[in-house]
Amino acid sequence: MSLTVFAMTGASLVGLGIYGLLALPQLLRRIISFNLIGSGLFLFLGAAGARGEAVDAVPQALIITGIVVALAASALAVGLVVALARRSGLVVLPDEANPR
Amino acid sequence: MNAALPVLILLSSLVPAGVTFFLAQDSHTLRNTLNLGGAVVKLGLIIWMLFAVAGGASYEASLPLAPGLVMLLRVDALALLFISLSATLWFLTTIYAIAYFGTKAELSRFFGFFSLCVAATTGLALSGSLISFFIFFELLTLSTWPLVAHKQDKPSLSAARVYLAYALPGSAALLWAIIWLESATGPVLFTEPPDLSALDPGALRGIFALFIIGVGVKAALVPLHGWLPADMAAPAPVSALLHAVAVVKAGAFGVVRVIYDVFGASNVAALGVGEPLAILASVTIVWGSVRALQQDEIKKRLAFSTVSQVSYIVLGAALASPLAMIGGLVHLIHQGLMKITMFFCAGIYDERAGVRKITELNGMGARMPWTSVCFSLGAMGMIGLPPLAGFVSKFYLGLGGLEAGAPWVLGVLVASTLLNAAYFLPLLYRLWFLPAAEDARGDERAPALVVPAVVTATAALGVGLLAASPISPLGWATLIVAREYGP
Amino acid sequence: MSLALDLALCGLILCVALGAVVGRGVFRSVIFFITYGLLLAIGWARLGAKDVALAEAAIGAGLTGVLLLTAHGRLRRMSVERAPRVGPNPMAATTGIAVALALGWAWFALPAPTAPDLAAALPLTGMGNPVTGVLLHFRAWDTLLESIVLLAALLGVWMLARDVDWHAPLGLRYHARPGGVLASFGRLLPPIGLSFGSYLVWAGADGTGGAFQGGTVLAAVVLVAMMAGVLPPPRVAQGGLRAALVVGPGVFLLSGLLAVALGMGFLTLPPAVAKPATLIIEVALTVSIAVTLAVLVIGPPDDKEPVR
Amino acid sequence: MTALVIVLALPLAGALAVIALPVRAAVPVALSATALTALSALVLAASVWQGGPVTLMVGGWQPPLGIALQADGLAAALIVMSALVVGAVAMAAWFEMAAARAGPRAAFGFWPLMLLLWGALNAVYVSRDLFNLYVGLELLSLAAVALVAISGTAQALVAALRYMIFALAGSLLYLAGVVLVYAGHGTLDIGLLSARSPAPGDALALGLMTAGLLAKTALFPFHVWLPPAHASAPAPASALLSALVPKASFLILIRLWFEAMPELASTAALLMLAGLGAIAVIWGGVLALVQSRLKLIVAYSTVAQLGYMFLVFPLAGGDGSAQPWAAGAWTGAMFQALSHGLAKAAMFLVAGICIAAVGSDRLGDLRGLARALPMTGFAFALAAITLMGLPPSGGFTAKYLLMTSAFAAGQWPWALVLAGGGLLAAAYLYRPLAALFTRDARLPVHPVARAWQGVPLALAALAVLLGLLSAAPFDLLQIGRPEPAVEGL
Repeated sequence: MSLTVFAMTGASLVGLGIYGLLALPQLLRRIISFNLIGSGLFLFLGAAGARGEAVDAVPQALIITGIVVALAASALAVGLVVALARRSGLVVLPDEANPR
Repeated sequence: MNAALPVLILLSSLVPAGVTFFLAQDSHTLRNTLNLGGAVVKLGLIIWMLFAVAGGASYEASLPLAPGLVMLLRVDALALLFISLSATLWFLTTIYAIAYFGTKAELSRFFGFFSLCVAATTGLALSGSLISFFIFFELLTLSTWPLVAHKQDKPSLSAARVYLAYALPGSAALLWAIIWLESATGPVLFTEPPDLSALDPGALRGIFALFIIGVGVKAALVPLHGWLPADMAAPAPVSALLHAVAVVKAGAFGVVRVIYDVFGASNVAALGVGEPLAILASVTIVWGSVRALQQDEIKKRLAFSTVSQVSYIVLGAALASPLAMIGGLVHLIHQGLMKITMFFCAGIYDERAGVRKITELNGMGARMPWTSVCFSLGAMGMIGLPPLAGFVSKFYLGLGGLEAGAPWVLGVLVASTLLNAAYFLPLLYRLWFLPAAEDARGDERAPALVVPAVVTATAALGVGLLAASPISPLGWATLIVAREYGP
Repeated sequence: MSLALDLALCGLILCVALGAVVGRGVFRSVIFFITYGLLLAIGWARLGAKDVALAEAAIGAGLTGVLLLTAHGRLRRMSVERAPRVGPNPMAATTGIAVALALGWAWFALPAPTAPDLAAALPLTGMGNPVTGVLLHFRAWDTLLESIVLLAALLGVWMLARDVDWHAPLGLRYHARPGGVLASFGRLLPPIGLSFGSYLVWAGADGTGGAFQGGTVLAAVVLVAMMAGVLPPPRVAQGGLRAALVVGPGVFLLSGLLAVALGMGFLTLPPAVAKPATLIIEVALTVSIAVTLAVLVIGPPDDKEPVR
Repeated sequence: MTALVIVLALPLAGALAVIALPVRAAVPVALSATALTALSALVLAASVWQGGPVTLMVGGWQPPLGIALQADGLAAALIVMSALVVGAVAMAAWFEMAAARAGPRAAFGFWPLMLLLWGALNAVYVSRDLFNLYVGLELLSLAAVALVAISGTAQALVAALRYMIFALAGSLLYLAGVVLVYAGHGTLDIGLLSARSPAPGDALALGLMTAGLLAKTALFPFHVWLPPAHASAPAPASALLSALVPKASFLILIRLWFEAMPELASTAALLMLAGLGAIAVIWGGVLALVQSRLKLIVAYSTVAQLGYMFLVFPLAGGDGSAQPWAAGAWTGAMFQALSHGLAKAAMFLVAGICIAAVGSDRLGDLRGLARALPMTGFAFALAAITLMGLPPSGGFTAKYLLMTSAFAAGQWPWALVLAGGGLLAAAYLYRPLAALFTRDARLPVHPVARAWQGVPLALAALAVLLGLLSAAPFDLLQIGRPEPAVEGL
């Protein structure tokens, strides 16, 4: 039953993150939303991996890999946000992607 | 050897093309040697092959690309007829072009694409399957573009754009037709007519229409002819070889292949698509002539005349009677000889006298007698005066029309002849009977320009005079029709 | 009891996450996010995944938090346009709810759990901790690529430097007051962190820990030392820095290739040498991870903040 | 097998070496790593050609415990194509990314990023493990985003960020599917999954993974990130991004829909994928038509050209996979992937040369450039022929195979898309072509080394050669093709 609670939390976190990703213009908050989606998915996977009689170690390894990858992606994204703000004063993306 | 010969004939223009691209602009001697050498080698190979084929040899080479996608080169009598014409005229035009361009810019590019064009025409003639026909047809389209755009000025570029705007949708239609047909019949080889029973008549008519649109663009069938007059912005050798021979004849040749080797004359008759095509060809013949009448630039008038004359071939093929077919096929050669003569001459007038308009031709007969005699021979042949080449074609077409039960063809021929006379005779009148303008200049001290014109004009005269001989184009066309489409 | 505890924990996690998404102000959002990471780490511990808990706390909450905080600080010092305030977005909400519901449905539709048989293969690796076994043996290719992902991110971050700053030291200059809290902290922490981090790597073979967790702790040490001015920030061109960045993936990759050369197969570690070889790889990896993460967080070479 | 290991490891090792060694060693090390890897790619393809798919169990562990790698014909073909493209890009970058021209930062970063991107591509091509594919995709995306940002302009940063957001969203969607797959089946191996007992969540997993991969492949309507990103990167980087990167995620889609879960391929889903592809062909073409910069035209053309590949789904997927035309359709789509890769890389390298010559890629500024740089003009024309799908190019073979299958399958509207797309391509590529070939040059032209000019020409010639010699690649692609039951038409 506890596992179900964690899995549902994971699913909700994914939904919350998707909302943030789609609805929030501020880029740092979008990065936070990404991390929520990622960790929500991991929570779901972790809960699924704990269903058997013995806890499955493979999901845990996958999750650790995933967390590191997420950090790498977040670091680059944050770097881009800071660089963009410095170069053009923007903290949101301009409307349509059509450079002249 | 039997596989190598067609490939060698193709390579004799492909190799010079490939090498020429990388030559420096000022290595004139090497470039000219390459191109003339290629042309001579090609002529030699073709003559060899003519004798071998007469002796019963057959030639075939294939390169499978993917399932269903096979490049097949095969020699048949019709292919030989076309490559003989194009090889001879390539040789003459190369001499002409070398003299015409002299030391102008970008010659390596020009001769590279020029040879590529000839290679494409050769490949198209030798193609033994629909898909290789299409591949070379497209290669022809693409290699013609840089030639039309050669001068790189606004008119040339816009002419080249117009050309592509017609040609590419045309090829799309052709490809569509080929794939539609082959999806039901499997790959189509010209040797064995495909089994069309898998398709219903409506689909077959649709496929036929797409084929005609596809090749009709190149054959300049009305209303797909608009690119041809526009392309007169190209240099004279291009107009001479491509717009009199290679490109438009590729279209006409395609019509012949589609009717006789893809559908078969009986299927065309059964589907009832021959007559509409004949009518379309007739409309083109008349309309081209009417439009020619309205032009005051020599090359434009010649271009509309081409529109009109090429449809004789289409008409002959569409009537699907043996005599009409002979008339159409022989016109493939005859019109090529006559029209290239006239384009050569138009180029000489332009180059040596600065004459482009019809009104400027006054009195040129005296100043440039050789050119003007050739021009006149070409014009009279076009009109169809016996015993010149054009008469033979028209005669057979007329007989063929009667044979096919379409006497109205005679009316078309008569009307066309009258119109031909109406748009060519004034030129001859100006050349020979009007006095030259005060400031007129012009000379013929350019044998490399004049000799090719003399040769082709003589040939145009000769093929008419010697029409009865078995080695004349007429004898040949009769042979083709008897051997391949006869009972 | 434990269900109630989990329910409460999950409720808290969701509340904090909600705060991070819809809360007012980016700063508050970041703080919520860090709290979220710590709570999630507790959640992982509750799920019996101690290695993940450690990774989540160190990397998910810790480093990501520092990254976001630093970025927020820099954005605030620059005079940037403020993000427009937005109202609730029904389309986004529908999408989010739909995906959440779909995942929720999928949970109840899951077939009976199946798992690869780790127990039989684990002894061949010489590892007592199955997670480490998976990371460094069964899925070594993943782990190798993952360590290189970090490097790719770092290269990307460095590419964000301005050309004029390229030869400057990494990151913005921090001016810790001599004798101030940060400075003393910077002197005090490294020995402790160093020991703890090294312990985590060592313990990872059989107990909780591992190269990534240990490396992260070490990275924190390096970061604090640099912020405190104890350790001068390196420059891109510095050979030592670059060697430290690649030593981990390099040793890992070379050991894999060595196995090929010895006729064993890519990334194969024969049981006889599995344990010591793994340890060498782990140590090398830890060094690279620590340095990479630290310089990843301090950012590209940067002379000074421009004033707009 | 050794060749496979080298193809996977050497780009990564090269990248590590470039980072570790002093700056002056970067170019020689990167170029020799490139040459050796390219050579191994050819050896690998030869051994696949002779002995069938090459399989490698990493660490000696079998799935589901370990990760299986396999180079089948398709993977081998993509590996060779990528090797050719990267080799050419490296040659061009030798000139273009020199420190004197590009600045020390870009000159440092380009080489390791290029090698990492390549390593990630090769890893994705051969991986049979869904999570390993995720890690590979992430490496690919991060390297790609970094390459977009490398030019440092505000415009490039915006493009890189937008790319990043799409790439991350795509990764997470894909990851969600992977999570469901593992939770349901306890394995991530494609081979094992194809033999799994179906679970109710599978369709959802496939849908999530597909959505994520579509975002990464920039299929309409997820294409908005691609043109600005590919147009803002330095030209050699653009060549890599446009020619290679979308092929990786497309390949995973193929693996999922044809190998892992073919039974889930419902007609409606397949038609939707192809429908989006068809819209991409038309819409990408229309947008390319209205651009005024060469790089943007070429980038929008990528949106269109990627669309063709999706026609494979209804023609060869689902119930169609057992039909006689499936082989043609499947191979046609792969030919499109290969020939587009070669031709598109050539085009971006041409754009790079143009920028080096006149300092701009606006069509107006390119006028008359072919006169000073005839090889470059010719290279563009050859590449254009492939993209238009005209014979005798690889693009034509692709189009012919797809069109034939569309007719054979009775799905002729796809043929209409192919024909119309070709005409659109002709229209949008004509504008730069005509500009290059006008006589009146507008700007003074800086000299460009002939060796540099030869690089895109060689690539474009390869794209044409792929059509002329398509029999061998056709056979290579059949090796290990899912359900190779019936051959051709």
